[in-house]
Amino acid sequence: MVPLSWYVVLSSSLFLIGLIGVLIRRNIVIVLLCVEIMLNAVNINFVAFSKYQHVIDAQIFVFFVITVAAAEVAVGLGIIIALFRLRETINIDEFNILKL
Amino acid sequence: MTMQMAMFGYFGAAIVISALFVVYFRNPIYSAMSLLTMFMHIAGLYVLLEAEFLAGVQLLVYAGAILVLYLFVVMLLNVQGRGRFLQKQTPAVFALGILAAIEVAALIFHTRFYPELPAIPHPGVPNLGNTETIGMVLYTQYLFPFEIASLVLLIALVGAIVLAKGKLKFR
Amino acid sequence: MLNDLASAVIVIVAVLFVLLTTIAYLTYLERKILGFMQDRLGPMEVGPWGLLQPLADGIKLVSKEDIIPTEANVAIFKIAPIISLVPAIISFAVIPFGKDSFHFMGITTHPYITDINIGILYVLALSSIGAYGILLGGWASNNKYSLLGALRSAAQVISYELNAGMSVIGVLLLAGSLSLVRVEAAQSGGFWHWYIFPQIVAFVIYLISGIAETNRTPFDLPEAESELVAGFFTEYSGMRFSLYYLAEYGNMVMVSCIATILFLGGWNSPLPFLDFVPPFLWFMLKVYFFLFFFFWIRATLPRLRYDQLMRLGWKIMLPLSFANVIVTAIVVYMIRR
Amino acid sequence: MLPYVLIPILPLAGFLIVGLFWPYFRGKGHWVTVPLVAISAVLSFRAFMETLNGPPLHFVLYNWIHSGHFSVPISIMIDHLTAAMLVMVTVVSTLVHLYTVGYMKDDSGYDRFFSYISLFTFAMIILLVSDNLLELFFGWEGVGFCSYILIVHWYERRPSWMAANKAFIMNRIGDFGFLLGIFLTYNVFGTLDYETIFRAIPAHIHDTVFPFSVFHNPESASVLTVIALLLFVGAVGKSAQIPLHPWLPDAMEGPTPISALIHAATMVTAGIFMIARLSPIYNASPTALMVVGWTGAITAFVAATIALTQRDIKKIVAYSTMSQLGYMVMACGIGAYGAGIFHLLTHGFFKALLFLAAGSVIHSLGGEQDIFRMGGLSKYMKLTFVTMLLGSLALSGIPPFAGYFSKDLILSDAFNAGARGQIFWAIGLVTAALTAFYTFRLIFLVFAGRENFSNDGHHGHAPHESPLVMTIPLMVLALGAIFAGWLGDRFDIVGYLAQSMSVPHEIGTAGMSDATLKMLSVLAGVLGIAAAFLFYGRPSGIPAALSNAFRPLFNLSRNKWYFDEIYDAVFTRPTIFLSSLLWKEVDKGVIDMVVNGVASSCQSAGASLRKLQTGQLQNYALVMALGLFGMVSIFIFMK
Repeated sequence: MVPLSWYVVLSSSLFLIGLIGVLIRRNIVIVLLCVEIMLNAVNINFVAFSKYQHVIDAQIFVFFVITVAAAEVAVGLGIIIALFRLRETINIDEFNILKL
Repeated sequence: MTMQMAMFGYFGAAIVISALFVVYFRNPIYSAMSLLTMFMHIAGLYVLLEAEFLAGVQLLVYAGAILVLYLFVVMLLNVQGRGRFLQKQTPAVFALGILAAIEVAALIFHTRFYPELPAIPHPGVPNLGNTETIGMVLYTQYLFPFEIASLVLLIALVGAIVLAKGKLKFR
Repeated sequence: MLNDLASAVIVIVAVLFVLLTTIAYLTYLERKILGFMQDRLGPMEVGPWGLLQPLADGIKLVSKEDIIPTEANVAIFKIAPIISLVPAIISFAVIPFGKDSFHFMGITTHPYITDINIGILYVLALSSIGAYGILLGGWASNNKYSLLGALRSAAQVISYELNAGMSVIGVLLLAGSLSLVRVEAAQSGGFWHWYIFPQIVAFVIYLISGIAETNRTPFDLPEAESELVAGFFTEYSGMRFSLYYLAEYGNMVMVSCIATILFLGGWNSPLPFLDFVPPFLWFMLKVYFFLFFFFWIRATLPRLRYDQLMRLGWKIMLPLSFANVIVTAIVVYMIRR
Repeated sequence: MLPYVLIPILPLAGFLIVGLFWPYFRGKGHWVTVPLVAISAVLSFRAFMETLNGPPLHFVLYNWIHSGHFSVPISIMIDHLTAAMLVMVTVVSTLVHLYTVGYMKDDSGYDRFFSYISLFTFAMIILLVSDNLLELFFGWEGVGFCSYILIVHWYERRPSWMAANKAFIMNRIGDFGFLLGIFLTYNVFGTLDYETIFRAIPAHIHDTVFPFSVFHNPESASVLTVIALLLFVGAVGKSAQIPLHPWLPDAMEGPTPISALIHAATMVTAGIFMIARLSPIYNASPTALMVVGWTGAITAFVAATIALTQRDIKKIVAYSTMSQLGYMVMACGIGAYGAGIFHLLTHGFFKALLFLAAGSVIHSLGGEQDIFRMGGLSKYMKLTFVTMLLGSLALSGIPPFAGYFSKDLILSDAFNAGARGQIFWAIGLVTAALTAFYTFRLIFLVFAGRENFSNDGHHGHAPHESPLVMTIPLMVLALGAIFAGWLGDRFDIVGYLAQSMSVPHEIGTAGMSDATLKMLSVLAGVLGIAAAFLFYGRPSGIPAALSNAFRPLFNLSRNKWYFDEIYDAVFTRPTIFLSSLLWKEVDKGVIDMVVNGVASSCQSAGASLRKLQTGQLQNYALVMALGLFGMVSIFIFMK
């Protein structure tokens, strides 16, 4: 039987990898991919605890996370396309119009 | 070292390595491919955790829809990133990463994980499969969040269309 | 344990054998049928009635030079056909070809590789993976026609996958299970139990979506020879080309199998007194009927324009399949109550 | 069940159809609303006939609010009380709809007006058929709102919207008490359903509350008394009892059909209906009954004295309405609910008649409302004259007209209800004489004597009879004014109503014989008429002489007992003074300074913090992550 802690270790390391990816990459597409990694790390935790605690609700949450991920991708990629039309680049540090 | 542990070892290692490759590759297509690998292995992990339905959904939605969208965008834009490949703040991030890893390790080390709980027998309730159970709970207890989720998707759909249509004017 | 392993190996080998033979001879059948429909004879030279033609084709394709364009992305170029073929093959793991378990060399086994309770979801998930092969192959060729073909194809596959998935739901509501074995079992006892009758709308939608998903005529825009010089596999040759080809035919067989199982009762005989015919034969008969239908359509219909294709998918079939799901759900609810 | 559901639904449908599609009607709104309300009236008749010999109709339409133990259904309960009221309301409403067709002809808001009176009818019916306090309150507020939007129908005129605001605010004061009463009821009984409440009353009869605990006053009061009084505050506002009455005369700024329908026959009687409907609560509290009775008696008398000297034809009728409402409340106060409702019903007919006839007079004189600038109209508009005369006779309590039976019943019930009742009887008798006087003062000044009106205000031609569509309702209502009382007396309406109301005590034995009482009340009416004839029947100097002799009393009456002035001095001016003080000193001086100070300090802080904003999304994300892991490390390492 696999101990529950192994899953927690797996998912937290996956989360850290995703987080580091989000923070260090310049390519905006990869940043979004790393967000997906983080979401999946959370999902692994949900499913593992669902199995080990016999709570089906956690799997429902995975369902909702996937839904939100899908919505995020649709909007995020729409934004990327719009930004690319505007700036001809997909490097995130060149989108700094947030600074006034 | 049981069979399950071996399976977990394989899936876990594959997941971590492919996730590292996602961050590591310069070419977004390669990153997307390693992410696809990761998704598939996570689906395998779900099967190991007896969540077959989620495994199917993981493949169908993440691999079949979300990632294909990424590929589409990457191929449509088809730009190679110019200049640097990492952000200027990378050293700070790695410092943070080390700190976070220590913290998480400490947390996990200090936590006492319960072994698997015994299943609670519900007299009179038939022992349903994973899919049926999810359906039961999703369409009764979580019906309202489910509807909200559909609304979220609708809004995202409309938003994506508006954004991608490209009639926006900045400044 | 060993017995299980042996039975699994036997079934896997049997399924692969049947499948690959079917695929190989489908090329032959297609040329023959098209030939007959166009008042020709089709291949006649290799073997009696050209029966050895697939073998000759295979030898030719394997022995051809493997050309890789200089500017291509080599790794992905090589891996893309495999990504295309593998899901097409492994999705056959959940297809039940017959009813009863049988004995082979002292080992009891059943006529399917596995019966998982998310069978149809598994098939849909794997078929969605198939889009990667097309997309990557087109992109890696570094050829604008290939890329355009790949993008078109992937968009088409994704759009129509949605319709196929939605149309399947009606059947699942009636059967109450995602497992293909149980869907088939629910339709036993005569052709009036087949889901084609209550789900005729879903059947039509599924069939059209299936044809579109496999990029067959009249939805073969991605490889439209006259516009895109064979689309995403323009640059492919030899063995890699044949892998794409195999994948396409494998998908065709897959769509036929699913249509058979979901709508025509799978291995069930249409009338009770015909039960003496083995279920496997009924299954094959129905599958071949659908395959014939594919060829027939190809010989008959002209190709659609891209905007027509998308409009058909999103504006007509998708609302129709939604309506079908809703109506089915209401009816099932009323009846079960 | 279905036909009776239509009683409230049809007017609502009329409102929705005309209200939503008004641009398509262009002055044809009555083709929809009038038939619908008429059908509703017919159905009400049917319901009335069914309850005549049968049990109350009661069915739940659907569950409106369901939350924990709190459950409120939308239901229709037509018991005997409701059925009688329904008939009166729908009939008067139908006639007023019909009358409006003529009266509001060529008005720019014609269709809007029709949709609103249909909405009003709907709300009034809901109020009547409710089986719980919340549904009642819904109807209650609905009629209040409709009253507001209908008074302000001519919204360009300043007096209109002033009057509408006044009515709205005064009603809100009353409704505030009413709402508190509902809250307390729910708190005490745990339900808002009438039946359940009534059954639980004996269990709570000795319960007490501390209404003044906020002021650390340990005085306790019976909870039922508090509930009854709070609910009565609502009735005071809605039924224009002293001290919340001044809105009613002012509401006469609205179109006359509204005055007839809302401010005479239906809405203002909602308070009396509510008291009768909740009679078990009032019966359980003698204190509340006493307050109710005195309020009614004082209102009846004060309003009658004010009406003596008014010059505006509609205001006279309005004060008369107020006075009659006082009668009804007084009747409730002595426990004679049946008599009160009976008077309500007859009053509904003859007062609507009086208003509509007054409207007819105003209509024919082109908007003139001063009775001293009328006169001699009987030869121009015979139908209006005759019907108005019938209505006046009914109001004055002259047999055999409607008012005689009901008013006499109230007076005799009062006389037989002990010592307090006899005081009420005396007040009522005096008021009856005053009523007859001012009513016939109106008749004589308007229809007899010299022609004081000028023709230039009316397109230069003589006054004329109103069109048939306006006079038919007058005639129908006149029939009601003649026969309603007799019919009620003949068929024992009080006994019929008593099936759905309980009476606190048996009416005591008569001190005087019944015939003597009747004689006395008729005599009062005749005396009033005779005095009116003496004063105004022919030109005479008596009114002027009297007003000079009793100048203070005359001024008191003329100025409506200075209620408006007192309110102005006590409430309005201090409020305005306080507001302007707070605005100029506190708000501008203190609060603005604080707010501006906060804003400017934020601005300077922001200017220095702005340098942190790099515009790089990932920098922000990094800081967020640092914060997260920083907090975690505090949690782990510093515990």
